[in-house]
Amino acid sequence: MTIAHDDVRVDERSTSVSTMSMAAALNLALADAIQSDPEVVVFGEDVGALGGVFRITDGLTARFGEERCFDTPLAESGIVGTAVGMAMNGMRPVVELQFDAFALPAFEQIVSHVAKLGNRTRGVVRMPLVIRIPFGGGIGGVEHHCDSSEAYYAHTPGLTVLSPSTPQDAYSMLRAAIASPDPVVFLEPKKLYWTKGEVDTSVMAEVGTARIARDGTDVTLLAYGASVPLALEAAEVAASEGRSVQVVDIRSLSPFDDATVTAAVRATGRAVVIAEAPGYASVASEIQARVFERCFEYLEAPVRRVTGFDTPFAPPKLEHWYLPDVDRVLDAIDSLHWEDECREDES
Amino acid sequence: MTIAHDDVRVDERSTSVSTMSMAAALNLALADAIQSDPEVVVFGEDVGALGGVFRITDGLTARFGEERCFDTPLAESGIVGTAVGMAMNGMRPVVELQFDAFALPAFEQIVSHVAKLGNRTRGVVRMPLVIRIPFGGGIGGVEHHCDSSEAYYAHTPGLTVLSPSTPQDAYSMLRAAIASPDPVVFLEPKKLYWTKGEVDTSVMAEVGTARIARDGTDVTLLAYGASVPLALEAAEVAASEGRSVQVVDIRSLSPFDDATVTAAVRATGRAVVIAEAPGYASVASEIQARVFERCFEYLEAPVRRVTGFDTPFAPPKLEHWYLPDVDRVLDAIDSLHWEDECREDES
Amino acid sequence: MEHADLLPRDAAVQLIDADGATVVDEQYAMPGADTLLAAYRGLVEGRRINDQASALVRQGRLAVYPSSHGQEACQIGAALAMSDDDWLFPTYRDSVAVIARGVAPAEAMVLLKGDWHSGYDVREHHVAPQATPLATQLLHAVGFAYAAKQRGEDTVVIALCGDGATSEGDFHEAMNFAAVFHVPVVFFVQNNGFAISVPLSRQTAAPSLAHKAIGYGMPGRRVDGNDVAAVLAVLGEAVDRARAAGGPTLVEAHTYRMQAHTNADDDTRYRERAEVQAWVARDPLARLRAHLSDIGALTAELEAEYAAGAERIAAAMREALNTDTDIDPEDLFRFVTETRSPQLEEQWQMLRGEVERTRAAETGATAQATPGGAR
Amino acid sequence: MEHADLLPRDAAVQLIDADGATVVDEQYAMPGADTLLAAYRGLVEGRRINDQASALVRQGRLAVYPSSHGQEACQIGAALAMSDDDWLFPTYRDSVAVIARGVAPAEAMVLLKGDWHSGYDVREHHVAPQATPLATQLLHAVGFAYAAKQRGEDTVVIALCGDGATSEGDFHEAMNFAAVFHVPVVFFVQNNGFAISVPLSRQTAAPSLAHKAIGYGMPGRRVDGNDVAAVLAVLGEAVDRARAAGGPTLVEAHTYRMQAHTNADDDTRYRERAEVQAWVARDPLARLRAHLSDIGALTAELEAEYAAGAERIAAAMREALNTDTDIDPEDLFRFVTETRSPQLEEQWQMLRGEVERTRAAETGATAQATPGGAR
Ligand SMILES: Cc1ncc(C[n+]2csc(CCOP(=O)(O)OP(=O)(O)O)c2C)c(N)n1
Ligand SMILES: Cc1ncc(C[n+]2csc(CCOP(=O)(O)OP(=O)(O)O)c2C)c(N)n1
Ligand SMILES: [Mg+2]
Ligand SMILES: [Mg+2]
Repeated sequence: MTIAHDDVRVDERSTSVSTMSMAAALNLALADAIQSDPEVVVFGEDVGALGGVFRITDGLTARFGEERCFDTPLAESGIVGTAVGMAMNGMRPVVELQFDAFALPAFEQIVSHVAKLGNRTRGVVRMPLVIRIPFGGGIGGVEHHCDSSEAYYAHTPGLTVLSPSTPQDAYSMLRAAIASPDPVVFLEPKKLYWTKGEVDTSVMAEVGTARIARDGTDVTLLAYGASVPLALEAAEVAASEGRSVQVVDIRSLSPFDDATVTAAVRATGRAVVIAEAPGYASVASEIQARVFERCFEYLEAPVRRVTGFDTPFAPPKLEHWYLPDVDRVLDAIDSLHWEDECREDES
Repeated sequence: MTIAHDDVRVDERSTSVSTMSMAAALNLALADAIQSDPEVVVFGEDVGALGGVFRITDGLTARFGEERCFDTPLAESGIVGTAVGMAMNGMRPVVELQFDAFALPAFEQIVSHVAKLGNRTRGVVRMPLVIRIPFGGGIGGVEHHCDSSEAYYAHTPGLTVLSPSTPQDAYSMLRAAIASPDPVVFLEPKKLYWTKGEVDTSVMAEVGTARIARDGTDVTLLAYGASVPLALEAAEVAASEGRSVQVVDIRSLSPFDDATVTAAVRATGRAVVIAEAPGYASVASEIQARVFERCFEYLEAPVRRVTGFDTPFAPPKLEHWYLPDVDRVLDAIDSLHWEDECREDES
Repeated sequence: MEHADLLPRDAAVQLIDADGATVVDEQYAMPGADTLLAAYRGLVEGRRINDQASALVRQGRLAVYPSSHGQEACQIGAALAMSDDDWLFPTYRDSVAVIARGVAPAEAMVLLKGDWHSGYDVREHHVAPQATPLATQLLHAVGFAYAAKQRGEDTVVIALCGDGATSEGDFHEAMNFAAVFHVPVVFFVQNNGFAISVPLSRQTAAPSLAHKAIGYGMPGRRVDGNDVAAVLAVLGEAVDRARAAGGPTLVEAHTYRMQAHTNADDDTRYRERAEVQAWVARDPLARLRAHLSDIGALTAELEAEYAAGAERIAAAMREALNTDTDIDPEDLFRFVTETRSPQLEEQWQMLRGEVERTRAAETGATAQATPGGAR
Repeated sequence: MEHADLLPRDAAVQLIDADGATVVDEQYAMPGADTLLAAYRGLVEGRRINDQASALVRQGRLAVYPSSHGQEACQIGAALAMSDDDWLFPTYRDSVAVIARGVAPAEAMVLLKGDWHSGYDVREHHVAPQATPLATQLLHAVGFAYAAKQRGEDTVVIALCGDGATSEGDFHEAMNFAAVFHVPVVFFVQNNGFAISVPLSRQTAAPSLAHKAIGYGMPGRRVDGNDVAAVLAVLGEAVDRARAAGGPTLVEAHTYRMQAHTNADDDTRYRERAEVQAWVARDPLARLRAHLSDIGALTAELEAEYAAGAERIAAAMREALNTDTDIDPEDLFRFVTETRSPQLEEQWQMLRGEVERTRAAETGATAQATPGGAR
């Protein structure tokens, strides 16, 4: 099972474990949330009859009616702006924005209101809303369909930014996001929508915590979203080469779980951060900087990062050259000043 | 004089040096650009008769006519989107967005088009446009008037992000930005609009370069915008306490001048990054991470950063508690493992 | 022609002309004398609040004040057109409407004083925080109304914005969402001729802003924004329609911003004094005073009573704003999110240390000007 | 009523009915037979391009194709309404219009094949890159037209978008900027009834999308989008007005998306087959063929010639798309900015190393599947 240490088994219901895709887990989380809280409403573009372009909202309108899951006019600022008003008036909106790049029209509403209304009103008005965005590449999508925009949200005070990498976390974290009194940007790694895993629906994730995805003693890989399976794959290869690689699934991009990450890297003394987004001024830079600062005395080598290039996302045919891959991760690991090698790469 | 090492004295015109405020230097740069290039047009909200809320476009309409400087309807996406079309058709638009937070409605146009059109068209269409935004705090402005959004732009591939801290750079960098074939987000530290300095109008800045603002041998302060005078002030105080503090004005937030910064920090072995924006996933984290990675073997202590809190910007009455100040910078310097102290702060 | 009911009339609705004379309208009835007296009282108070606030800016007690001097008929009309359970979504310029809805002046001024981003309990007063990013609040109003409608409540929402704000994409999206979802919102545009320095002619080429309504399938109305009787009648119709599940309405009021955008603005740069002067004759207070005097409803005693009431409000404002409030720096962290994260706690801790050192230094008679100055 | 000229008629303009019969219109003249023949040829080619592209998707040669099957009269009408110097601002669905403007099919398909984000020289063809983020290109069109107008050129710009895109804020801002700046743009909305799965009724409550025009002070027109004669006439009027410095126009074409949104979509989830079937009878090709046959303009030879021409285009498409293009990974860095930064050079260098190692490995007969695989 891939349940994180900090997550809690909610007693209200009996444990029910089954195997499903991440898409199915998200769908189930939405259905369970709608059913258990009358204030939860799901809306966005094509989430009704169609069930969303990725079918994450499949069947919700049929099952719960137009009042609980419905299509809006095609306007993202409108979707988020009305969600703000609904949240002010007691609802718990869960909105879907179709792709990362199509969340951008809503950016003013997200930054100037979603993130700030609670603070502005001294907590009188809270923003218990969730903005779901399928993010990242790896599916051969054309321009505007493969970006990773987490840095924009993570940099914005007031927003919780989450991204699951397993069906279990998809379920548990989405339930936690919907239950949160604070606004959550929920980034769904679209490349992983169809990967399967066990889901225990009695588990609610603890927002703000990372998850140790693999134990290891030589080096720590810090990853989130679709980079987690990549890190695990690299760890497997490295293991065959005799290196014990730990993998931490950051999963809460903001707030950040310093306790888990700092302890992990202090123990191994080496770290590589992996993310798809362009590296410059990114969540990966933040993680790298934090780890550096907090683990300085423990580091055997500089913390490295393997990220997307500081270029626009690649067209489908070049995607595999753009995205972090196992070789780049292994190269980064190799550069971490191993005792059996001479240090000479700091020029 | 505060002319950066990499900047070039343009021969076409004779040297003319005079003392003026940053606002006046920017105004002069716009006027000189309009005069020297018939394709330059300045537009935005209130930039015409009013001369802009900060008077940066003062007198341009009167002097050059409505064709060269004009008001638009009140819509930021509209302003940037039409600028994109004008740039496609041979113009060099210089648009003003009134405050950082009011640039956000244009975010989709900036990220999805301004930053990407050159790449999309394989260089056939370039985007020689400049988006001017007064940024940062320090003027006691109410909510939405004091943000620092540079991380959003710096993280976006394809954008050049500049911020001057002296009247000389304000002039030289704005001229360079307007002359650039690539799109520039030009962040004007509004707190410094009224500070004066000498301006040599024959100097054109070299985009992508940092500027050594003060020499020093013990520690390097890395700052930009309104944090540069703060760094200089802190350096002055530290000098009186016997520490020789170097100050680097980053000024090109993207692309980043690794050569200058890496050399500077390797020489001193200690560094503090200073910026007003919330620190998380910010330009400051990027600088910190880069310096860490590139100077690892040369560092006497972890690189520190002094930034705004990860909270929404403060109301005017609390602004001085929010913004980085001399004491916080000095505290950060003090934490840098000086030989005369025992190292014990890595817990 | 079809759908003609969605189009506004060519001329704005007026019930009392600039001289105070009654204008008979076939569609809209003149409000009763009591209503007009209450409105007049509101106008007197609103004018006093505007002028007091401007004075407080000059005295350095307020950081900034966007005055609605000249627009009081819109402000009071909006406030009076609503029932207690209805909600108002105002902008920075709508402090008078906010106060008329029951918010204490000192609380309404918290934003402009610089103490916090908003100073009143939005739930207690049914007034959303005054919005600064233009047109964004219109969408909030739509969402709010949607939730009320879903719950079967008969709440109506009045959302305010200026002429300039109608150019923003959010205006469009709010109008469209409201019409498609058929929610009980009245969009009330105070067209005061300017967006800071930019005149209406640069904002739109349409016959009127109200003509935009048909493009969303909702009725558009134009009203003389300096005639509170007309404002009450037209907003009243729209509020009634909304409450009766008839959907949203766009109402455009023609008024004028008599002062600069804010005290920080210099309107001599972009408009002629003669233009401003011309609007003095259309003042909303003068015409209602004339009308109420003509019909014998406004006595000297009432006039004195209203003036005294307004003076009391002004005095309370002065008193509240001349007192320095003690603002806790830790508020910077207190409300960011409801859930507290170690990441923020760490930074909060640092600030707490600075605050404590500063306080200690101050009480230790070695007070320093800078925070964290106890270094 | 005032400004009535800005409002569209209640019914869409139609010059040829669904059976091919002439409809006499007082305002719009039937285009000449030569024009209609050219249009018919375009329709035949457009239909063939649509169907060939869909087939190439099924064969895995194109990643995705948003077909304009059923909307060819709009596509061809737009392309033919323009002069050589005019500019087109298309969307992802407008490949047929793009090709009709002279872009080689294979170049138009580069985006959908996944080779690059856009595949033709926009300056050579006067066609902007096909836009994906909805409504954003409308503003580009306005800016482009503004620049042309400033230079005194008589360029007209036609900007395309769908019914769904009219809900976006950028649609509103583009219309408003165009009207205020009085630029030579024709906004041509292809209302095909759906935005992916969302029907028009969820997109707007307005009498028609063209009714939005009056809210910007520009004329709005409705046209039968399956009648290429009407499209040519109405767009022609709008283009003429724009060229004569008469400002922008909003034209709404009533048409229908006969296929799913793209091949990736499943339209059985959200619409009845009967609804789709009903539109077959209004097919733009069939009615023009009937009309041209009726008036004796379309001979069997011409018909065969057009079909053969369309077949040649399809064959060229197949050939171009069945060949794997060699895409240089270094293109990722080549065009980001014109000025090259050391920051990007450093990353480029890394990629170059990987590419070289991979190539070396491949030629060294130890080819690996993953990039940088020469590890
Ligand atoms: C999105 C956004 N852009 C710009 C501004 C800056 N700004 C504040 S008020 C104003 C003019 C608003 O004019 P109008 O809507 O007519 O309202 P009025 O001030 O006249 O009441 C501008 C441009 C803002 N607050 N929000
Ligand atoms: C800003 C933005 N939001 C969402 C999308 C995703 N999307 C692509 S096409 C489409 C529907 C567009 O409908 P319409 O404008 O009617 O054009 P049509 O596809 O029918 O030609 C959507 C929602 C997008 N491309 N851009
Ligand atoms: Mg106004
Ligand atoms: Mg459509």
